[in-house]
Amino acid sequence: MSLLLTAMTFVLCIAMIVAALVSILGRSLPIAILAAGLVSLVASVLFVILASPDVAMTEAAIGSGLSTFLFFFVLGRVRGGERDGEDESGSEHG
Amino acid sequence: MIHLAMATGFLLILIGFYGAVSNRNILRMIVAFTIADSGVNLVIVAIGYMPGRTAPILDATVKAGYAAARIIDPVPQALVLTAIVIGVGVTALMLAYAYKLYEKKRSLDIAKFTELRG
Amino acid sequence: MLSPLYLVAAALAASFTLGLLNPKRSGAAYAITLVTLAFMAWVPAGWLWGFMAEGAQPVEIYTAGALPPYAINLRMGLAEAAMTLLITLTGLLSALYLKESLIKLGHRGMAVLMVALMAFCGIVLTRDLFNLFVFFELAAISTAGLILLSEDERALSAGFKYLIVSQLVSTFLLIGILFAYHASGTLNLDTMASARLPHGSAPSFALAFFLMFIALVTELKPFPANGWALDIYESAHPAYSALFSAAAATASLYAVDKLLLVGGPGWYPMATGIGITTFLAANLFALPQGNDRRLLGYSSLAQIGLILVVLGQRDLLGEGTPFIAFGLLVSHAVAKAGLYWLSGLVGGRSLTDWAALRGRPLLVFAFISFVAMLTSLPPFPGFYAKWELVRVLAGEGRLALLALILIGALVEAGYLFRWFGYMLKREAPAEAVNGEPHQVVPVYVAVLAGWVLGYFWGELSGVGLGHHNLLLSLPLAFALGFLLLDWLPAWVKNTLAITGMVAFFFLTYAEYDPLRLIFALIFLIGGAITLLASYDAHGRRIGFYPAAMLMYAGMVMLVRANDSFEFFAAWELLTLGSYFLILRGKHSEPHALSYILFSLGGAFLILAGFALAAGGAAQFPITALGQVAPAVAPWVFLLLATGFMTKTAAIGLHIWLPGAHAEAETDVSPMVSGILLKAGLFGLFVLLMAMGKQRLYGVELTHVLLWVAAFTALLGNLMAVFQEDAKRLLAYSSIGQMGYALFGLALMNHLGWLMALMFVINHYIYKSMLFLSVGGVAKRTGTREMYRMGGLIRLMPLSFIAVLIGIIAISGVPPLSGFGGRWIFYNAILASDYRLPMVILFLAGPVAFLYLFRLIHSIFLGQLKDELRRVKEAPFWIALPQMLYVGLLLAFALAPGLALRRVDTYLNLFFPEGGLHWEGFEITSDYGYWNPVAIMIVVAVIFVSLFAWLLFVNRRAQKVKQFNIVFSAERPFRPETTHFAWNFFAPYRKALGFLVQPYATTFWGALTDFLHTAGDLARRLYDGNGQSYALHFLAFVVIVFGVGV
Amino acid sequence: MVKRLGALLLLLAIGGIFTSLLVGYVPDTELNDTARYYAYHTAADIGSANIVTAIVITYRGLDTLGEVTVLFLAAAILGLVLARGRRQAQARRALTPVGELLTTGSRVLVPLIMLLGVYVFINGHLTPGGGFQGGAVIASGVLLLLLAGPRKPFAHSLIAAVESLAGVFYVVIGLMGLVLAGGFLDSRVLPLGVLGALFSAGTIPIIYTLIGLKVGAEFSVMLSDLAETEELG
Repeated sequence: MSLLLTAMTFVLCIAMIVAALVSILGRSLPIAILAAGLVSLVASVLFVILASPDVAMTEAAIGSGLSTFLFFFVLGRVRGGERDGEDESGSEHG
Repeated sequence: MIHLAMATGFLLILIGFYGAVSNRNILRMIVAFTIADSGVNLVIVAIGYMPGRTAPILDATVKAGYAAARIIDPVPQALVLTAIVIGVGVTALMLAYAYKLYEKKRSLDIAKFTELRG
Repeated sequence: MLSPLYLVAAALAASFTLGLLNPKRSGAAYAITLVTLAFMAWVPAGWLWGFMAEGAQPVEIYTAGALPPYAINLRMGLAEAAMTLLITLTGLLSALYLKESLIKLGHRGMAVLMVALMAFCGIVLTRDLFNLFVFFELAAISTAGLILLSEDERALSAGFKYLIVSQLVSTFLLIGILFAYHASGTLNLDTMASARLPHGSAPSFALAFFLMFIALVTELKPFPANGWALDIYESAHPAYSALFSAAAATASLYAVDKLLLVGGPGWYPMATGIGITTFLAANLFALPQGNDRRLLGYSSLAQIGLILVVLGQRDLLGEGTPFIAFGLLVSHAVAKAGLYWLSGLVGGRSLTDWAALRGRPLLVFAFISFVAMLTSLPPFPGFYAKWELVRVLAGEGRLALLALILIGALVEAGYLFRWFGYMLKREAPAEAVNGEPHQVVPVYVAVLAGWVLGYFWGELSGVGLGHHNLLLSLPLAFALGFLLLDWLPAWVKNTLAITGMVAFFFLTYAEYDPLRLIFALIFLIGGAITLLASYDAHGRRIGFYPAAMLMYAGMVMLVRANDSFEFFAAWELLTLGSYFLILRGKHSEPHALSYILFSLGGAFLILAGFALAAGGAAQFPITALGQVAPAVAPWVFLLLATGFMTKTAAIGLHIWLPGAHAEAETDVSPMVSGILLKAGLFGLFVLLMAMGKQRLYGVELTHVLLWVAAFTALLGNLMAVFQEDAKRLLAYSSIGQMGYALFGLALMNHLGWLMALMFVINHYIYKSMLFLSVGGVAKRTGTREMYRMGGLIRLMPLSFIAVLIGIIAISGVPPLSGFGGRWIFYNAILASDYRLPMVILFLAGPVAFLYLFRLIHSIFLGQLKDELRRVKEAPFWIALPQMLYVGLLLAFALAPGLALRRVDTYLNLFFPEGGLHWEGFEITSDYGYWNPVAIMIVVAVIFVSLFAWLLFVNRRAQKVKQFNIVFSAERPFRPETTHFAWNFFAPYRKALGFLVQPYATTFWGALTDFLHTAGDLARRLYDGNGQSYALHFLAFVVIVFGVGV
Repeated sequence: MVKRLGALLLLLAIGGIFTSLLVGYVPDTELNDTARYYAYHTAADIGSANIVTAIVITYRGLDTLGEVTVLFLAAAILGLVLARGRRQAQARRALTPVGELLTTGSRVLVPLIMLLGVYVFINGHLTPGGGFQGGAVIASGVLLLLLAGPRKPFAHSLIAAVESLAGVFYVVIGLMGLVLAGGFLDSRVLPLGVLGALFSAGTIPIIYTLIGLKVGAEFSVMLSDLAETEELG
């Protein structure tokens, strides 16, 4: 039983780290926001495994649900600024 | 299992900080901060976990009398609840600021807002 | 006494209900806000009254019906009550100040303000760690929200930068709290402090504590992670910055203090380290600042850093910590809030725009009270706190820290007084101060609070440490009384002042020993005579009498001081008073600044010297200087002597004197030059009387003093010779004369001291007289340049007589008292065995005569210029004191015994052999005798006969018409430069010019420029980019971790 | 480039701190005394089946009050920040026509979502979940309404009234705890009832309902403020 849980935790953790890296180093902003949403979704699953259902519900409802939506709302309003801030020398990662 | 979760949490925090410090786009910085927040939440929940025990809910399986031997530490969970909500509150505020900053200078590049210096 | 939870509940209930009101009726919402804030202030006030008056004990307030480690508890003790009151009062006053902005912002802004204040109070009250985190987050969010009150567009980006850093801080704080919880098993501060850590978890608890500590310290805006704070201070609404710097700092400081309680003494050095670096860096960065709010931001960072240092020295200060930490905190909070409220009234943002305040004397008084509070000058709480801090630090041998604190304080005094100088002297901008009543009331409340707290701290220090309350000492009270009488016409105040001083002298002259009697005589009676010249001024002369009386009060308290605390308090009072007097001169601003800096530098040296000597003892009588431990004694001597020499302008420390004395007003120059310099000499007398000869590394310190004195005399006189400006000439001559007096003192024998005392009396009389007469001439002719005058002997005979008598007295020519001084001096030299310095001093004599001759010759003799034809005699009130002085000089010349006899016998206590024998008019010493009356008669006869012969010969002298000179057929462009007085001693300048190069001026100038450029260069660190501020924070964490843990 | 390297170095150092924390971490085998107190006393003293809720509402009630205020602040400041540009935005907003699927879908889903939200925060003291989770679910329901019918004027005053009243009642119950029961925010104002029953654990269900409403209202206010901001392009 616990071997299964450890394996699942391991997979979930790898998924979270990959999602986080995609979010930080990815080129497009919407993908980054979705990746962050994914991170907190996987986190809420992990919380269930770590025997804390309350936190899992909160993280799912607020962490991934609402904040991802807040981001998309604001992104929708500031579409023009999506590309700002990338140094013109062509950001080396992607 | 705990160390794995906690290590992931710390790694997420570091990735979040790196994202916040290296990207000059304000929205990306805020995304990075949400990732760091998720990392913190993960670390805190990992602290509360004790192998082989169950969630701190008294129901049919976990009788009130001998709950102490069956449940994990409920205090970190209570704290994480507050931490998540505060994290969202601050993120919402930062998004509003990002919107206004964009409205003022039509740019989301943090380096453009350096009038106050020295 | 209501439970503080009602405070929290009231704030929340009010801010929630404001949402119910429809947005249009924000006036009603504003009323509710004010009522709630008043209630929130009333709760802690009740507790404070309970603790102060009824002596109640600190109370634990439980929530949720469970005992602390399992539920959140708040504690209400004396410290918490005082701080919550400070926070809520500042909040109430700021809300009053922000009337328009709050109403414009609507009920949401008011709700945010109330919640912010509740959060700060929560930080102070809570004893639970996670609760502290929640309140900090509340404070952070409301801070970012309240920034919107400001009209400044840049406030928005400042708010965003703050949010970035607060995100990082809350991450570290959260992780720290949870790991600490895991290690100690509890979230309650007190239980965590006493929790016996299971053996394995000590290192990880330390690490967790470090994370928590570094996060909370970052709330205190330490260097380098404080870029964001400065942006907030500069761009936010001033009333909000007042709240931010007073209330937020108080709350965060107490949070760090509570955390240090948990961490234990191991963490104190880290707190001190961070505090002192922030204190120095912030002060250095403030130097080149032009924007007033950013300067105030830097200054508040520095003050918070200093208080952090005090918290870090808790193991040393023990139960004295609250007295010191609170003294500094309260001074900082009140002054900073007041200055920010003032900056709201001033239109422009540069420091010189504050000159607009000049139109309102009350606001000027408020400004200087705040500056004095920040620089911990008496009679404010900061003074007592700084004295205690220095005393303990020196007692425990933490001298490096002490030195750093004093250097930082001096830099801070520098930029604050420079700002005050700009305010008083720079030309005012167009629009005047625009303050409606509700904006001016908070400022007056702050000033009143400052003075009341000053009185309160005086009482506190009286109870605890035996120093009596400064505000109650008669001279200071008398001086401050003039603040209230400032609306009276000048001559009324002048009479009041003179009668006050003379009455005080006759009331107390019995208490002084003969030496102190002479100084008291000069300070009080001499001061009264000099004040006679102030009758000449008309109108009200706002600010003159409080300043003058403050100076005289300081000097009288100096003479009457018997322990080191009173001595130092008096020293700082007279420095402050004299600074305001000098600052009244038209172009005196830069010189007054250098004066206050040198004097404060000297005062800090004296403070350090006394603290070192006291070795931690609370009461340290002056006479106990003799019994100081031999290892420390030479250093104490060195510190005190250098401190006193900054006041007597020894060479190297003299550059402030010429400017300060020359640029002062006509009746201020004699006061500052004739009387004030004696305070330095008095200090040296007290020092040498108590400590006598000291050796440091085999070098006889009094021997060094001798050489310094000799060079001061020579170079002082030499520099005087080449001056074109008459008042500067007299100022440099004062440096020379002080060199003589110092020399006499350093001889360390009976006659040397007697000569020094004689110089004290002589110098007062003839220097005041000369300054008055030159002042009178300058008033009449409109210029101080000697080559523009000439031939005034017929038009201003009285002034001529005064200058003639003065010249004779200074140069030591027989009939007058100058000769007596020289005679005693030669006897003293013969009695001592110093030969080489004596040669330098002899050289100084004729050089002195050079500039004296130049003074009288170029002003009074020679031919009268056309534009000076209608010059009248000096005004009556300027001439009268001169004549009085002439009479005094003659009397003193005829019967020196009157003043010197009793002090001569008194000096036998210190130097039994080598005294004088006084019989009738005969004075005999071991090497000769001196009969002043006989000499006077002989010289008078010679003079009269010579004068008659000259008149007889002079009848047929041929008169040459002036300026009919032609240079190879064309008139010189500036005819007056052909006047004989122009560049009078050109040949001497060629010969001795190298001696007069301004080495000292260039040295001090280079030092200040270095500080300026260093500050300017270093503050580029804050490049305004939010991301780099985040990087600074991360770097700060790593550096402190590397250094500390 | 240098900045990124510097950042990496710093983060490596901080990573070092975290790893030493991680390595030094030894999971407890037994509950520490705070957790053990909660485990023993929740059922008897507070009567709430969900221990976490007992801690969140009663034992550490001040935290939750603070946290609700955090959300209240965030909503208020969001309103302030975005309010300035709001008046003109209302008039000229060209809107894409709302699709058929969204309108019918929302008509079906919104009541279900609301029901779920209410269920979550009413059973806060029995099953996992509570005011915050329930409030978030309700807010997503309101959000769906917003998306489905942007034309409909958003009932600002109603939402604000709900938010304020819920907050005020929450504080009043807290004060009642101070006056009647053991201390501020003590939930033993009402009888504890039977463990596991709907109406048990004193005022906890009421408090959680109020929190649910307040959080839901605040999130809706935030979302509506954001929705009404002007398209900056």
